[in-house]
Amino acid sequence: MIGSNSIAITPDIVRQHGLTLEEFGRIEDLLGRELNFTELGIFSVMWSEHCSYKSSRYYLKKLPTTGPRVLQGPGENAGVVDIGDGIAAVFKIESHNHPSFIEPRQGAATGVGGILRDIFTMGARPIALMNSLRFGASDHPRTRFLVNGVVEGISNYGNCTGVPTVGGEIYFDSCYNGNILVNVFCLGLIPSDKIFLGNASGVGNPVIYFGSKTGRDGIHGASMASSEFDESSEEKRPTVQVGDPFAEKLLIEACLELMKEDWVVGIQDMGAAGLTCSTFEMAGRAGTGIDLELSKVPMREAGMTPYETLLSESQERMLVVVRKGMEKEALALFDKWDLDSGVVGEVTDKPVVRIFDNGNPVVNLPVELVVDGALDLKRPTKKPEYLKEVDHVKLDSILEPTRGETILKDLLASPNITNKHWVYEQYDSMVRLNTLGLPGSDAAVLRVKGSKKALALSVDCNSRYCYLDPFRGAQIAVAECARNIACSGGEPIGLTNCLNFGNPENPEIMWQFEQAVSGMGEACKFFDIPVVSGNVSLYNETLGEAIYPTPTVAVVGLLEDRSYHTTQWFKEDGDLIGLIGLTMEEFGGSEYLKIIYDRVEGKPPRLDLHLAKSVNKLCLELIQQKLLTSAHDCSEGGLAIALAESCMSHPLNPKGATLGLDSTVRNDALLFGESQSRILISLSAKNRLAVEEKAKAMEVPFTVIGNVGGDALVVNVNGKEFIREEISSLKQLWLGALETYVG
Amino acid sequence: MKAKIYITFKDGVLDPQGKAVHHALKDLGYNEVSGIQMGKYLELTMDGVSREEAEIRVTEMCEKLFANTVIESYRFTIEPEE
Amino acid sequence: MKAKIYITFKDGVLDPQGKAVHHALKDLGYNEVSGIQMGKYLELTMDGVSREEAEIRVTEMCEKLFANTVIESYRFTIEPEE
Amino acid sequence: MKCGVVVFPGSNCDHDCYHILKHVFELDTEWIWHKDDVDLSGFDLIVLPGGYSYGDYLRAGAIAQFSSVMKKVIEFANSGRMVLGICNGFQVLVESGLLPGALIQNHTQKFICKTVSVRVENASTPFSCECLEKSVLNIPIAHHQGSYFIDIDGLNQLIDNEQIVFRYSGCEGEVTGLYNPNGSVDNIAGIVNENKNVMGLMPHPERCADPAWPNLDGQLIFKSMIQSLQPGILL
Ligand SMILES: Nc1ncnc2c1ncn2[C@@H]1O[C@H](COP(=O)(O)OP(=O)(O)O)[C@@H](O)[C@H]1O
Ligand SMILES: [Mg+2]
Repeated sequence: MIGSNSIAITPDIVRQHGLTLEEFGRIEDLLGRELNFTELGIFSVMWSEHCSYKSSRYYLKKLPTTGPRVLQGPGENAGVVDIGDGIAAVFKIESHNHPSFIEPRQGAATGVGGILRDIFTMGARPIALMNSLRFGASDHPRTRFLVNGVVEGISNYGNCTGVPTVGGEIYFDSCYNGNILVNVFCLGLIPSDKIFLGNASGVGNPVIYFGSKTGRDGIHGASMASSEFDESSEEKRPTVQVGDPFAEKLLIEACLELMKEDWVVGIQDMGAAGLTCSTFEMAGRAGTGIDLELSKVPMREAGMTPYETLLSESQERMLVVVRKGMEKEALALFDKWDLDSGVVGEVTDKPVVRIFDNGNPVVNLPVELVVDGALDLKRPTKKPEYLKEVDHVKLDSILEPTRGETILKDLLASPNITNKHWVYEQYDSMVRLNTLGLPGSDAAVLRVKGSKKALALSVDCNSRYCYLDPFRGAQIAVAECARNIACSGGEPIGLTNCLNFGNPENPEIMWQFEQAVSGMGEACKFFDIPVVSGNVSLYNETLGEAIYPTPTVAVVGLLEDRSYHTTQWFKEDGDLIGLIGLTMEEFGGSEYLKIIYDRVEGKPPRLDLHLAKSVNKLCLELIQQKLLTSAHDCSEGGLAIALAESCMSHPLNPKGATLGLDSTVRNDALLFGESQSRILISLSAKNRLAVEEKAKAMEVPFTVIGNVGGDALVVNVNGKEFIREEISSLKQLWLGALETYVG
Repeated sequence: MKAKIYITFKDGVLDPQGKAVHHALKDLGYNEVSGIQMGKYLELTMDGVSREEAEIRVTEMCEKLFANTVIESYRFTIEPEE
Repeated sequence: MKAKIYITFKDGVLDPQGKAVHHALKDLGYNEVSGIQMGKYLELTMDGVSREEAEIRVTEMCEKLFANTVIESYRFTIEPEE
Repeated sequence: MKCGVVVFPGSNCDHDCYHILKHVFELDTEWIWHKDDVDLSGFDLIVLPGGYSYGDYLRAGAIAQFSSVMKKVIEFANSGRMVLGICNGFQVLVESGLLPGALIQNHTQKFICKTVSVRVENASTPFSCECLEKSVLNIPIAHHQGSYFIDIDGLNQLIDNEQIVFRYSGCEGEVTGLYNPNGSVDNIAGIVNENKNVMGLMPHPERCADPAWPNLDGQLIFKSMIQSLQPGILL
């Protein structure tokens, strides 16, 4: 049993709770009295990095969060963006990195559970999940186990709750050997005038608990997520929770049914820091207080202390405030869905949370001090030393190749570029009949029932770029996401991010963080994409080895008409192939350097935001005018990989292509360099003139570079054959490689 | 040798399956059941090893493969084959 | 009373999980394992019933719910609780 | 004709089935809640949808067979009326004994979601009469426990009675192990009962029956049922 109030609080105990003695002193000073042990537990979780954002809040203010479509920005369970026709999209991305490293299956599963709750808490029906995964090197001994566990966990939880997993990304790099990343995204739809918030308003209104029972799960999970790993993390193991996706499914349906009632006042899920967090935050948002009686909480285990009950992170639980007098109706509804529930408290006038255990007072704390009291830390920053070593490519040892086939094949079979069907076929990507664009093209596309619109979703981050230049790397992440959306026929309307970094107490890490957030902010402002929600995950390191900075972004795009939906694969023999954008002689941070020469160096590719925006605009307008048959973003592996993918990825009929490129840049840079803001398109020959004119009018570089047809990919550079390879043999490599690493 | 291995959730860890099955038993009128734990059961046939060796090997297998010791515990018995 | 129930696939039904685990064991070098059967294990706590009653009730539960007798067989033991 | 879509706790293709019946084929369609003691005599077709009824805990479909609605569905089926079980619905049908055999974990040990080809083995059932005999349909599967098992005697009976409606195949109709996604006995993807009024299948026809997608092969199964219940209505 942990946490009897008779335990004396020593400096050691304070530190074990993740608070500095300074913070502890500040709390007692402001409170004007001593804390008891349960209260210490509350501050421990609420002032943890995970809940208080004390290292990051100052910087996050730089992100643009408003716009004409934004109905709810950061601060609530999820962001909300208006998509017209009386419908709004609710979305957010969250990390579940540390638990997934300790227990991949359950860690990833409960991550999905958590993000789903953030969405349906607002009254939205979740309609799509995505995930962004980072594992250690593909030959690291633990990678296979971790990948299998994480993918199975996501698959089992998402599939069982009936929410399709429609896209994502997966990367392997040794910087994640000791600290994997599992970021999960969820999007839901809601009538734009029926958004529910986590407010405990209305003095005298009952506070109702519902969902699964509370057990001793994950006590201290939130503070675990806020401290780096060391050998003793092994000891923290039993704090991993087991998810119950069946309970979550019932919770979704019960919540959505509940929210049809006009007597629901405010609702919030119990995520990190469980009952404590939802109680204090709901009171905090409404400027009220709450009286809570713990003996009314449905319990799975006997003899839990108030400390345990308050800090438990048992999954699949919610807290709702309803209008006084409607308790019976609410409880009957939960009963219909076989959920446990109980009236556990009441909204009060004074902004204080008082918690009782069988009538005995155990906690009495002012809401504001707990929720907002942690001071923003302006941690010191310092440009990292490593950058001096890696910031240029030593080109002299990299000879210009005479043929490209071997490089192409090595890249196609490399873990980061190879096809990901081994992952996404384990996810139900189709349930609920909205997924027009299945995994396997640039962005996932979902129709919006009840309108002619559709939504496009993409999640991206090249963390190697971010390691080499976090500012530009973060900009590129935003730009790439926006480009994926454009290729699929949509226009970006909102963004959510998950900022995964190392230990913020290290000034070099804090510098990466500052740079990345600034870069992201600048790109978002330029593209006019509001950031409506997000998540910060710090302390992603093991024994002092930090991960690459990984500011993952997910962009939501809107297709005004679902007929704009465009896929990446070539469709018709005889179609012309064109390239929008410019190719420069750039190698920095490329997959080419990494796979062929095992080097991580150079500046990431240049990004001209202005060009990036006009490239996307051109692509989208061409799509809207029905001038294109396919569009595909050039990213890792460059033009050659984009070409090969456009040839191979048709679900039934792969196509060949013949290209004739004229260029002054080295042929390896031309085909495998990763210059930004390029889109590979195909079009019917009759539309060539229209496309060329449009590009000219918009002052965007555009060249026709070849045509679709045949059984091989043939690339001639300046009149000389550089690549000739059968599509069928490329496809075999590309489809089979991932399984050889992780299957 | 024959090893029989039982794997169950550790105390205090939620057993979602057990919970659902318990619920179903109640609906079917089996009210005398007050608790239920669901787990996995494995039977291994092992050749050419002594009981002592088998014990060491099976412990290893449980730790490495069969049980997820973060949330599960295991126990086993070893007997000569009938 | 405490009932311990073991459910395994019948002979002739391919046990895909057992097969996969066997394969994994071989990969890990456990070549002494010549056969493996995977199954389910349930522990029931039953109140206010005699051993005889418990036996009847548990048989019923197994037939009805715990085992799919098309593919699975079951056996159980019943003991008074410690 | 009137259709009912059963909702178990954990059903999740219920909305999809309802959508196809109600909005694509414009049939009179109602939800049937698992706890309700509902009178099914007014229905012509009951659909047990896909999903994870009761979390699929213990075995897929095991707990659902005891819900109050299943007692009614069993009576309904035994009186000769049409019941279609898709994916989890198929699992419920075998667990409750309305169809022979069992569904066990895929031999790949993994959940599989992708479009596969199935060959129509019997085009004379009320569920397949709009298909051409031996034609190939492309239909998505999405399951973890979809490997159909039956012993050899049972299999021979299925064959003798022409109860096998769909087999997994290549796109040219090749029925070989290469095209068996989950390890099903004899590539079986869907079967009917002896009386041919109850069908269970693992593929999801409702996922390829909405004109918002290019593939409409699943419509043939819905059209077959409509044709058998109300001949002529689709003309
Ligand atoms: N972890 C994952 N979960 C689901 N889908 C994935 C995952 N990883 C990759 N995919 C899908 O595979 C396709 C290719 O992904 P990726 O190689 O990252 O594409 P891109 O380079 O265009 O971003 C996309 O459709 C993506 O959604
Ligand atoms: Mg991309």
